[in-house]
Amino acid sequence: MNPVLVMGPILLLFVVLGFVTMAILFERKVIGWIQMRPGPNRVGPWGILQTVADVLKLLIKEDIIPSKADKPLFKLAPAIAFIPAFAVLAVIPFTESLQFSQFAVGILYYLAVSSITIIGILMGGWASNNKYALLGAMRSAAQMISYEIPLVMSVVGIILSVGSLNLVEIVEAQKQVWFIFPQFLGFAVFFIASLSELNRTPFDLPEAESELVAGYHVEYTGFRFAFFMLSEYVYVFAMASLTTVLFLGGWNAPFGLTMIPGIVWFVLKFLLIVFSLFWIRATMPRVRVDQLMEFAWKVLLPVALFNILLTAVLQEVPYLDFLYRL
Amino acid sequence: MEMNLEGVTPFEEEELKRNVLTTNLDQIKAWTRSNSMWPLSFGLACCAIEMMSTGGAHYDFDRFGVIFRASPRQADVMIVAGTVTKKMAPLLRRLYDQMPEPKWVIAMGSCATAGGPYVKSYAVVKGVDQVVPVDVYIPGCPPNPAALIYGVIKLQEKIKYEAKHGKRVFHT
Amino acid sequence: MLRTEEMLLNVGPQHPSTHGVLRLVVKIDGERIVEVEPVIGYLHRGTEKLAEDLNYTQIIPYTDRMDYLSAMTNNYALVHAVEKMMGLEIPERADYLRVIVMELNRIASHLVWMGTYLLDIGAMSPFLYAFRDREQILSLFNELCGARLTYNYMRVGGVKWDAPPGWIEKADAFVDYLLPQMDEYHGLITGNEIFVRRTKGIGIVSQELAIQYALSGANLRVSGSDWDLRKKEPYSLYDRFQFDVPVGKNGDLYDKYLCRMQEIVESLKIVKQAIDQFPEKGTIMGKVPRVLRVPEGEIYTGIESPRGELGCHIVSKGKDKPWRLKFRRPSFYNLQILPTLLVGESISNLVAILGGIDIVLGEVDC
Amino acid sequence: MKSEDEKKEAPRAKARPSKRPVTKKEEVPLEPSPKQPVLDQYVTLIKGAVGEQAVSESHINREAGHLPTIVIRKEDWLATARYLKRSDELSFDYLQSLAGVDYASYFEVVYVLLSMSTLQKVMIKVKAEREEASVPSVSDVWAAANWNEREIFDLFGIEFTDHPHLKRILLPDNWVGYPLRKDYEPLDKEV
Repeated sequence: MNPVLVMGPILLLFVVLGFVTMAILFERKVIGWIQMRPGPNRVGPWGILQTVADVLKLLIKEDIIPSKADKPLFKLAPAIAFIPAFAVLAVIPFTESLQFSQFAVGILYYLAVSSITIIGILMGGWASNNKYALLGAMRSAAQMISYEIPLVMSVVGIILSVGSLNLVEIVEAQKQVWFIFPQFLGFAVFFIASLSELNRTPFDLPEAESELVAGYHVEYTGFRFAFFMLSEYVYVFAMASLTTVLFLGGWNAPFGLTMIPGIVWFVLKFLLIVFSLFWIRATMPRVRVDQLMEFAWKVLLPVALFNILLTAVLQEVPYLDFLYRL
Repeated sequence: MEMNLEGVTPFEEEELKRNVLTTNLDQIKAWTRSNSMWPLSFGLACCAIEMMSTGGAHYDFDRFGVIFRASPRQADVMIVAGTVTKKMAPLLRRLYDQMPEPKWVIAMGSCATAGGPYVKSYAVVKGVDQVVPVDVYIPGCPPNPAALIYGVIKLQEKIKYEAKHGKRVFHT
Repeated sequence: MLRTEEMLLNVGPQHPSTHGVLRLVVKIDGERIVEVEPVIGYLHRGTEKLAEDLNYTQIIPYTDRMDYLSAMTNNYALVHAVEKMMGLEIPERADYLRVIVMELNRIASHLVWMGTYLLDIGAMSPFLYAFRDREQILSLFNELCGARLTYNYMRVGGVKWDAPPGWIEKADAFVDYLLPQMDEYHGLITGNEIFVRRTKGIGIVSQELAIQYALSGANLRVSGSDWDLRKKEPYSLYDRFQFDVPVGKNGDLYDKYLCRMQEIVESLKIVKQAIDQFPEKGTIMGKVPRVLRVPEGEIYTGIESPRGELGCHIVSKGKDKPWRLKFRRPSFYNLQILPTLLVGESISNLVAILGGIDIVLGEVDC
Repeated sequence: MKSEDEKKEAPRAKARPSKRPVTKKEEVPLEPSPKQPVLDQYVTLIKGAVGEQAVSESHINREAGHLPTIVIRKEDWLATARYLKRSDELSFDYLQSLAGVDYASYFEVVYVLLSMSTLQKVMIKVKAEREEASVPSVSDVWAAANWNEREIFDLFGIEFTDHPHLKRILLPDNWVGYPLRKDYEPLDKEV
């Protein structure tokens, strides 16, 4: 077993954990900036150690397991919610050299593994034997399943034009033009569905503070709650990097500025997506459950299917086919 | 953490000196606990409005790492803001018991401290310390948001002081 | 058919969006509400019993703490009832100060409502903007009467503190600042597609139902009747100002939001006119006997508080302490209609409808 | 009609505490209030609709802006209430306020009714004796009365017969005693 194979994932784990602490702080700072208030700035220099303090405090907190809770499930739920969030990163190519696996079915793997989290959330909601948690779990199950389909459909347009499921080939295909332009409909549906996958506003119904107190993690304290928060932000990392890879052309430099290395471009695009996620959270109100379902099935799905049809048709049109047959 | 240093044999003295690191560990624990205080949003009366405006843009509680959590399971400190009536007292006690262990209570306003203007009323518990052990009392009716922030900072100092000296600050 | 059981959910006294300690025992079938039974009294402090052995000036601080979002209108309700019973004359300057201060308090109360209502629907930022503007009103009050929330400002026969020099100009500057600010709020919220879908056509109150439940304030005006005590039974100086009363057409939550935002604009107009007509000189306290002996008798007067008609019913036996003092609290009446509004709604609508009624628990439980 | 009101006017004046005989003299030439004919019209209408004995007393409340006040007998208060609401020239459909008062020797429940169409106001009083006081509930006439009656029951102990859900509303259910009564002894005297 050569060391790279072993050290790589561990290094990635620390990069992701580092990102998560900075992301939580970055989110509170961005929301604070939008709401005209400074955000955490007392703990470390400019508040950098704030999330470290938060996570450390959660780790040394008393770990309460409700007596009537279903103990094995209660303990298992955070793990099942977190593991797929991290397993999904195996398939994301950061640059030509920096990638972990050349999966032929990259996207399919990503979408399949990411839907295991629903089981974790359902277990968490059911096991904590709390009415609010149960409601939150039911809502999140319905929401994630019904947004999985538009998420997958919106990506089919890209697969059609690239002809392969491998993420590395998809990025290679975006040398001249990124997929965000020809596949703009697909990008819109993908972005909205990814918002709902991450349970973020305006679709943050499972843990709607104002309605369900704290949604499915009502009964979780200490490090178990930290696990749920961790998995939420690792998903932000994973979803933002997937969006960058699929629609913003991974490490390809825009307008041919190739002297700056690919990783810098990847990080810039990645941060742009992360910022827009936080920005939407600070401004949008929450959608009601039935509106959420209706929106998924009656709006997103048809648009995604139309996008596939459009891509298939435009591939045949002589002038436009260089855009759609990469 | 009660460390009475009288009945310590010289051999244990050596022992204590070597694990100086543990005392800093306490200080690190105290540093984390005091810098990320998640209060349970427990607004009862007029003090709750002042607590909300402390969370607002002008006074911004978020600078101190204070996020209002709705569920008692994830809260460390309970800010009792308002008049505690006899009908509310058992519920307040149950919420206090649901909070995980290193927990503190801030009695905000004179109603929570000792009944305030309603001390003669038949339906009010005169002071929340008859129901839960209180760490910091904030006078005022309602206390200015700056007073609330001062109270939270006082609690932070109390946590750090307790960690550094091992002696518990006066606490019935 | 699959046998489904109803679940009893306690939207407990400690809940982020019950605006205080209100407990709703909700019987739900899935997400649909079957039946709601509000349990109140968690903040009942027995003010009316305390008032029976306090003289009138001592009761005024207790009225601040009843509806702590608009303490000025509470002070005025009590003071107005006593003055009407004793037939006192209020000096011009005091009356103008009272109107300015009451209308500013109405604006502050509506801003708090708008902030927390948007928070219930899920948008975090408008709450911060509303509290930023409200801070300016609070600093005005802080300068005038030394307190941010519980002012204890009005006395029987006048007001306690005169406006410090420069205070009127500051109030004027605030009015000029807030008027264009309202367009920013409309830009931020009114056009928001999700907000409109969450509030339009939900929690509809018909005019007949509103009168049947004796609702008052924006809850009544939203269903079509223009009942505003400042117009229908003008008290203080309200007959000298031109302002109109926003009336809603179809009584849903969106109309309640628009009505209250328009009420802020109307209050700004009143404050503007009151500042223009503000008398330069004049005492702030009428001729009032040292010991207030209210003549024997009974009186009920209602005034327009931000939540509705706030009435004060005094029974006096000629002594300086009231024999019986009862407050007609608008939130108590407005909350009564909640169970009928919520049947068949979902949990998210429960939060929106409860927020739309705009209740303050200190006033409900008195 | 006139003399009957004079007789009524006189006893009320005498009820005033005699320690201020001086003021009583100038008060006699009290000019009749503008609302006197309105009060008479209400009294005759109620007597016609419900019965001669329904109205036990009626006067003008001068301090409250000449508010016509009528005291109705407890037994036929429910019929009067229905009449007040449903008759078209009276149509008092808005229950503005409902208050309980403890006069040490008897209880009194005071209703302030308002008509949205004619903008007229009237104050109705219903007396109830001290021990096991009971007043017919009007919660099916005005829905607003439901909680108010529960509050009066909670704080005064006045039973409201056939009220749909008469239970304590403000105080905890296991509370003993009715706090707003004049002779109420709190369990913990300023503990």
